[in-house]
Amino acid sequence: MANQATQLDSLFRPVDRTRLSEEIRERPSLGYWQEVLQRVFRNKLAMLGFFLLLAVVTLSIIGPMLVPHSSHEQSLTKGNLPLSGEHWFGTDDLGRDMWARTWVGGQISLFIGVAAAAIDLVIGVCIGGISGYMAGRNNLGDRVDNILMRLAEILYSIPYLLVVILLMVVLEPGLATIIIALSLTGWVGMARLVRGQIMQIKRQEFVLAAEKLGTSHAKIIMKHLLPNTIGVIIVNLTFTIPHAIFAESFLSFLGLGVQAPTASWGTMANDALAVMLSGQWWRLFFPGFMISLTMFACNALGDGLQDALDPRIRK
Amino acid sequence: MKPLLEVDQLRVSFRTYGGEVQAVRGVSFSVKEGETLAIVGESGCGKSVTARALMGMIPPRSGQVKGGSIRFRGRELTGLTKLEWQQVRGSQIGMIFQDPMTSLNPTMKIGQQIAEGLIKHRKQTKTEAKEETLKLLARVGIPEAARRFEQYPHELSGGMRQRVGIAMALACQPQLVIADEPTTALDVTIQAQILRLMKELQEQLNTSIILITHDLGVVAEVADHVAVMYAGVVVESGPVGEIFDNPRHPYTQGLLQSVPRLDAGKKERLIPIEGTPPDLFRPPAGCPFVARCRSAMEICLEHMPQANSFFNQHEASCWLNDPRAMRTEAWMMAGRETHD
Amino acid sequence: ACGSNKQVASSEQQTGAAVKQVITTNLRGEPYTLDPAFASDTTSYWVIDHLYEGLYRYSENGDISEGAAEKVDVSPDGKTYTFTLRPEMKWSNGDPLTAHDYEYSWKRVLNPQTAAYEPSALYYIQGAEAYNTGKGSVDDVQIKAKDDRTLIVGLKDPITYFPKIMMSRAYLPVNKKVVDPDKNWAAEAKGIVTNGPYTVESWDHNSQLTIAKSQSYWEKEKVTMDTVHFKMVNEATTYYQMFKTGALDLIDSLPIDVIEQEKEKEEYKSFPDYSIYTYTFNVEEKPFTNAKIRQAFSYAIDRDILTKNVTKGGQLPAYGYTPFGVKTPSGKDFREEVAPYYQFDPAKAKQLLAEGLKEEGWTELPPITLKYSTAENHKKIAEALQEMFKQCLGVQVKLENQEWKTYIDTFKQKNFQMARMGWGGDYLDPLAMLELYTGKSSRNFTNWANPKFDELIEKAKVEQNEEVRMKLLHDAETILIQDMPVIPVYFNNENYLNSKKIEGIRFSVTGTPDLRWAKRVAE
Amino acid sequence: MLHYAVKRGLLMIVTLWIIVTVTFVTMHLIPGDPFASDAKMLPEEVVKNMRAEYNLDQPITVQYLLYLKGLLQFDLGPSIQSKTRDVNTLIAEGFPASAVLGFQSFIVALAGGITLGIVAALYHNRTLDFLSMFAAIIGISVPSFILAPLLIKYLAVKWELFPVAAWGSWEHSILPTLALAIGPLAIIARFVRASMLEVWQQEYISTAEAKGLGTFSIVVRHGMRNAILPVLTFIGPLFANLMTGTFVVEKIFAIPGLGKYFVESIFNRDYPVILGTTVFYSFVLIFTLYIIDLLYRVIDPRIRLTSGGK
Amino acid sequence: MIDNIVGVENLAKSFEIGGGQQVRAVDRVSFEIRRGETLGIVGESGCGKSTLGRTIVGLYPASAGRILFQGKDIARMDRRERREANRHMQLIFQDPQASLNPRLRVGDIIAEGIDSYGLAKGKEREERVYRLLELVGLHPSHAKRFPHEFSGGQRQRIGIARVLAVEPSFIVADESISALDVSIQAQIVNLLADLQAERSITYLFIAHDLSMVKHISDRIGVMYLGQMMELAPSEQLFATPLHPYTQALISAMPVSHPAQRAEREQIVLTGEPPSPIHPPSGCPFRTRCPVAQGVCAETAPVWKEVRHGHWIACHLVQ
Ligand SMILES: Nc1ncnc2c1ncn2[C@@H]1O[C@H](COP(=O)(O)OP(=O)(O)OP(=O)(O)O)[C@@H](O)[C@H]1O
Ligand SMILES: Nc1ncnc2c1ncn2[C@@H]1O[C@H](COP(=O)(O)OP(=O)(O)OP(=O)(O)O)[C@@H](O)[C@H]1O
Ligand SMILES: [Mg+2]
Ligand SMILES: [Mg+2]
Repeated sequence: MANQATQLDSLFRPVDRTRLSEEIRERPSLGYWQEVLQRVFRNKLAMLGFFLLLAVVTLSIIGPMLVPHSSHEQSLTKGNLPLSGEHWFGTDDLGRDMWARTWVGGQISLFIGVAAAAIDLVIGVCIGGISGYMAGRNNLGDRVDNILMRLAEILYSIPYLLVVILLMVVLEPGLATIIIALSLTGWVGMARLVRGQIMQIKRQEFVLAAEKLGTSHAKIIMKHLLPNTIGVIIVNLTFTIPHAIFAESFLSFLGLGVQAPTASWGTMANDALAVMLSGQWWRLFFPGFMISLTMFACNALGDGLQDALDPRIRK
Repeated sequence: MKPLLEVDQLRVSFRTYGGEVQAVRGVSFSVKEGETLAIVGESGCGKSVTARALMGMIPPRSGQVKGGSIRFRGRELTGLTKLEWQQVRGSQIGMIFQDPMTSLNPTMKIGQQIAEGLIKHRKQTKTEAKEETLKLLARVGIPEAARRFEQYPHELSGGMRQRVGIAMALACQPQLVIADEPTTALDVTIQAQILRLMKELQEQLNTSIILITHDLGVVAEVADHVAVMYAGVVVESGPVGEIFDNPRHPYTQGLLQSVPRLDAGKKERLIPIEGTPPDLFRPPAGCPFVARCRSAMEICLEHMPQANSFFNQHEASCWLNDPRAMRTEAWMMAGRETHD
Repeated sequence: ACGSNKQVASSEQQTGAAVKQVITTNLRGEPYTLDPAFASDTTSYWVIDHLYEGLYRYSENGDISEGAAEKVDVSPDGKTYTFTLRPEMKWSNGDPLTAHDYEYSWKRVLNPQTAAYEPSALYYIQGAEAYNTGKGSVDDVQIKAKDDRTLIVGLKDPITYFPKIMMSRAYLPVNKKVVDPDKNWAAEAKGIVTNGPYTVESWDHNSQLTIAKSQSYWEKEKVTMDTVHFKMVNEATTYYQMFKTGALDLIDSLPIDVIEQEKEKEEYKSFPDYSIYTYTFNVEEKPFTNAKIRQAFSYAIDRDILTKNVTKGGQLPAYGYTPFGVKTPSGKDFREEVAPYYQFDPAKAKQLLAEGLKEEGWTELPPITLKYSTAENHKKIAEALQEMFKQCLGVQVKLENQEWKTYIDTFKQKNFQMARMGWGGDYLDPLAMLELYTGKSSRNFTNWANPKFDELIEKAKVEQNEEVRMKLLHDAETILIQDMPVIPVYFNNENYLNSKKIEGIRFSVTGTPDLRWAKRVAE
Repeated sequence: MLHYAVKRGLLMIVTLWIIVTVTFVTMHLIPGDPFASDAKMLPEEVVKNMRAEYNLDQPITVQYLLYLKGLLQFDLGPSIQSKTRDVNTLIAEGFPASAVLGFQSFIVALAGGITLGIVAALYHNRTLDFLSMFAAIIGISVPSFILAPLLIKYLAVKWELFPVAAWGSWEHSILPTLALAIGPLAIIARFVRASMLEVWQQEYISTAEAKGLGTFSIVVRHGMRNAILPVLTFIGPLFANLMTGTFVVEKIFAIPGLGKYFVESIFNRDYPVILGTTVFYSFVLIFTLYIIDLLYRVIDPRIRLTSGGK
Repeated sequence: MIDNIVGVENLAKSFEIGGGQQVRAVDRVSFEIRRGETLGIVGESGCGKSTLGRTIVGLYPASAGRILFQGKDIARMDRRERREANRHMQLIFQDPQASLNPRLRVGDIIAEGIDSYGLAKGKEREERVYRLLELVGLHPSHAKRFPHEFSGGQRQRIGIARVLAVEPSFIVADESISALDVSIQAQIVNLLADLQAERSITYLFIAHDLSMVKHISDRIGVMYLGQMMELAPSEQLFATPLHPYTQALISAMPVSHPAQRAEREQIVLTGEPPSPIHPPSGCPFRTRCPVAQGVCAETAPVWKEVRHGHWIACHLVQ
């Protein structure tokens, strides 16, 4: 005891100041994206989503090559066969191999999903961003906002089917046409949402600060407003993707999109509806399951990304 | 006089992505009946967490009361069930929040917000509660109570809102009111009104108050007792006069020095406490203030100082109060000279 | 037929009178109108057929027999028909029903102001076409009610199959007193006045239509079914399941996927209807300018497998153009009088294709697009054909579909190489099917014209001897098949599920199921 | 306020007019003829007679003006398909069923979505949260055209809990209500969860807690209203869509609603019905958006100050 | 002449709020600020201090009145001149948290003004950022971090560095220290004072902490409900406050030592500040003024200089 006290005695001397000048929080400084990635990698759910998505994408590409049947090849006498070693996912009513068709269909559906997301991002986010930013700025801004929102309302109101049929007459069927059809109104929901968010964020002081420092409108939108709406954008994208996948099946059915015999998950599910009566569940299950799986993966990844992209949630 | 509330070695931590935050690391103090205890300290030092712990409002999953005890009128509060806590909150311990803007529900009439507690704890009917609420509103100095009852928070000025907050906290006449920075968001003139109101009500109802603040002026104005917190611990506590006249901890001293004095000469440089408080993720082993302390010693780095008692319940936790530190003072003077 | 009638009667006695004679069936949609002049869809037809009665009608065994007419006299030149109506017939509102009503109704259809749906069905009558197209006067139309019970009709040409034509709904009567004052008389249940076995009891638009036995029908004793509920359920899977749960007693147009499992059951009924499913060529579009190439495509289709494994609904492979269902004087079906014109023959298909290419001097086929209108089954068939063409001929055909109205437009403008189309006979005669392909036919969109074919058809139209007429039609069909401007794929049929609790529904080739003689034998 | 209401009202009319015009033009641009029906090709003269009956032989500008004139008198014109009934009647007949169904599913979606979202938020990052959000993802990724037959197959045919289809008693409306509601329910659940998580951080929730209220009353009295606010933007179009009927569900369940007219009129080229249903829908939509605007002020009593100024 | 860097004349700013109503946030305010001095503005919350500051620097367009920069009316300037004037007049915000974009790195935040005014590029830009960081007491390595990684005081330093990047000559500090801890406030105040000394920057210092305002300001203006009530050199204002509102304000300041509690005589104002949407007639303060008289409700007092450099708007002071 006494010994310890004397030990302490020696410590009663001014501290060596260099020992105090330790940085408050020293951490290795990574690049922004490096760091985002690192954070995504650490999020288990996000990684699950990522790997599921990767698996679906990979299988969509190499899946059809793993079996001797092509996705087109019919065998009318071997229709509606259940799963077997020969046909891993069974066959459809025209005797085509469901495995091959599922993955070939995946190529289309995934492409559509990505395209729809891109449309949402490019058109929806831009229009929503401009509209939200301009609203209440001045008379001109109010007018711009008003026009854009009225435009959205109008597009929302004109019967979509009518427009689609018109497109069908004007354009050749194909993926490009589908994308145009999706672009027409696909962005409206996103635009409205982004607009609402921007209206909120633009009242924050950092926007005023940027303005005061002479930053241009475009830069304020791009650098200050949009990055801070990333959360809702991601959430909304996860609604857009399945919606687009099913919209594609509808448009293709009408003759606007990919032509038979090429299928997509949406068209396969659509074609297979009646199996609920006849019991060939595999025809509905596989395309339906893939859509849900992709959705799940997107959501999981989206939630993870949302966290990762936000530098505040780190700790 | 027996203390109304005794807090002993209270420790609270939070689990976060980055690890555990030890927000409160062993806080002890007591409050007597009818007394005002002021808790002062820098932002993030754990004042609000302490207050929440007293209300049993530490978020159940991320936060945890790690140890210590809270005795209220002799009853141990730590370890109460959720339902038992609900009985304590509002009826025995009330709370006033810092920001009257955000602490009132923007979509609910203020009258209802006050009456809610009455209905819950006093089992009053709606009409009874309304009557009582009107009285309360009048009592906290809100004119035209009947009209105000129907209004929403945004229709009231900041001072009014804080009065509503006070009315809410006092509704069930709790013996203890915790006020977490009740006037920080208010103007001086309104602050003066609110502080006066609190004092009046305290005298009438003989309530004890824990007043959390970082404004030394407020402390000087109303506190009977003061506890100075730093990085999750109480570094000094004592009667208000003692703290102002004989601060025994360099942090308290620094705080008192860093506010400009009205009588000081023009444009005299202020004396700030340089640096920032430590990271509570990795709280220092020794004195938390060491990095900012002008008189830091080697021992401060490694050993947490014990509380030393002084005259009249005045306590401070600083190695400088150890007799052995006297020599060091001299060295330091010498060292500083060589530096300059 | 008589015997079976008795059996039904006795089974009624067994179950007791307690069984209420009600049947619930499905219309698949709202009948757009119950005014026969405007009816254009099978939905409306089905109801209308139970509400109105023409001078002729289908009897219980499916033959055409006298309906409102008691007696029909045809002049020796075959051009004048004199109808004598049954005595004391009444409209459902009690008004007497006379020959004047028929005159009025037919002329109403012909009146251009009426804008009726199918006045062309009356064009066989002298002066009708001129009046309808605004070139003639109503007075020149040879429809005359001589008295209350006598109607005299003068035809343009002496056609022996005029009774078949008269089965068109354009020949059904409406009540002048009801129709004249209110343009929308047929819009609601209460306004509709009928002369047939049923009257409209209630009409819940888009939901349910109920018809009840008419008390003023001349043959009401023989009508056994008292009440018919028509539900309006459009979705095949839905009405199928309603049938399964007993909510419906009779459904038609089964979902394709369930036919397999229903086929063997007692409830399943399948009847051909007088129509054909085709792929039509535009013979002016390469490569189908060449008959051999057209034939090659036909030979490449395995119709047996297609009907068995793809369409599945009991459709009959078409090895000729006119469908089954026309009885000829020989007693055989017109279709069965001749051997199949062709069969599935991949080797021949390849050979023909090679020959065709050689004839044209081509080394390979230009790209081919096969068009079809948007629908599940059309798509399936198109896909199957595409694969067959690929397997047999090594030809990669592109598919393209269009929504129906757009498709019709495309088709009419002959903007296709090869396109799906279905044709039904307006009346139950090979002529109705074959006449389409004459050079001047407004419904011939193939660009194909063959004078010999046209000549045979013209002759067949006026030939009084039925045997000779049939021979002429066979010859015409042979030419059509040889030149092959159109590939017959299969003959359509209609599938029904008929609850075991209901007996005596009469299904026929052309008509809609006739419910008046149906009987419920169990609750 | 009145000024605002009037201005919005005028804007609404202009918007409607533009919608009518654009729809009118599009409609006439697409090929197809209302009178070209099943395999029968009617003779030209007959078609001409029919066209004259509906003014379709007039120049397009005249047709347009005639239509606008009718519109001003709230007359949407006759239907071409349904020979005996006009568009006003069709809408009057179809709307009640659609509205009943739409309203029911709207309530279900809202109540269910809010409950699910709140439960998920309260049990943030726990099993219940995970399960609810998993259910929501399924709900979002299974469209009604698959969901509806599934419901029929199991709830109606297999377990015989409800009738398969048709319209009539209240039982008939349960399955279609579910089929319509589940998708929006899932979306609302996700939105509400996000905003509830935000609201739960607010200090007024702590205030309520400090009053000693139980979790349930805190959620109901303090959490919910504030959590719904951000969902309102989504709710407007949703409400309009549901109220005016949805083709797929009405078709599958044989509901005598408006939804079928939207789609069938286009397939049939039934011009007046196309326009009529569009006008009706747009009106409902725009009106709903307008109401939502006002609703904002009811649910959120804070006056929204316009920023910037003049 | 030019030693007035900024001047306002009858400046007014109103906001349209819903329903055609107007908030007169700033109402006919006139004063000028001399080069190198610090003008403090105090007043109750909502009295228009921020609006005044923001209007002066051009964040809000003025509704009426003139703003002069170096003697020139900003409204009359051409585009280039105005942009230059805008650069010279900067603003430090109150909330260091809200005024920094959480998704940008500190380096980019500081460089924002440099970029938009094209003051430097590439390596030079980087250098400048480092120098600015050092100037405000941070380390160059901090440039790579995000705002949330810093404490409140450090964030405020970043905010100051960002403003200094465009080399302004006039800075409005809008409650720039209010959100900070007492011990940190002193650090920032010292920093501002050092910068003023080094770069002769002029401040408009808005705060509600009277002792801090007194400490830092050469002159102090007292606002109430959008109007300026009193403006005087700080010593003078505290020694002899003339306006009843100023007197109340000063007496409401908390004591600095518990022992003074008893000694002090407090004028506690009753009531709440009136709504700026419906300001009272005449003198805006009359509803709470302990000495208000009839005339106060009738006419608005004029803004007059009662002593050298001591301006006031009150009927009762001659
Ligand atoms: N829910 C929580 N989760 C994680 N950490 C928390 C939580 N609440 C508080 N903390 C941490 O606990 C520490 C103490 O916070 P507390 O709110 O008590 O500070 P304070 O003294 O009240 O500060 P201020 O003056 O800013 O209100 C801080 O470091 C804070 O980050
Ligand atoms: N963008 C705006 N739109 C409408 N009114 C506004 C706006 N900004 C400020 N106001 C109003 O103008 C008045 C003055 O506000 P201002 O923010 O200038 O006050 P302040 O003195 O800075 O208050 P504080 O001390 O709270 O910061 C207030 O009544 C406020 O409600
Ligand atoms: Mg706190
Ligand atoms: Mg302010």
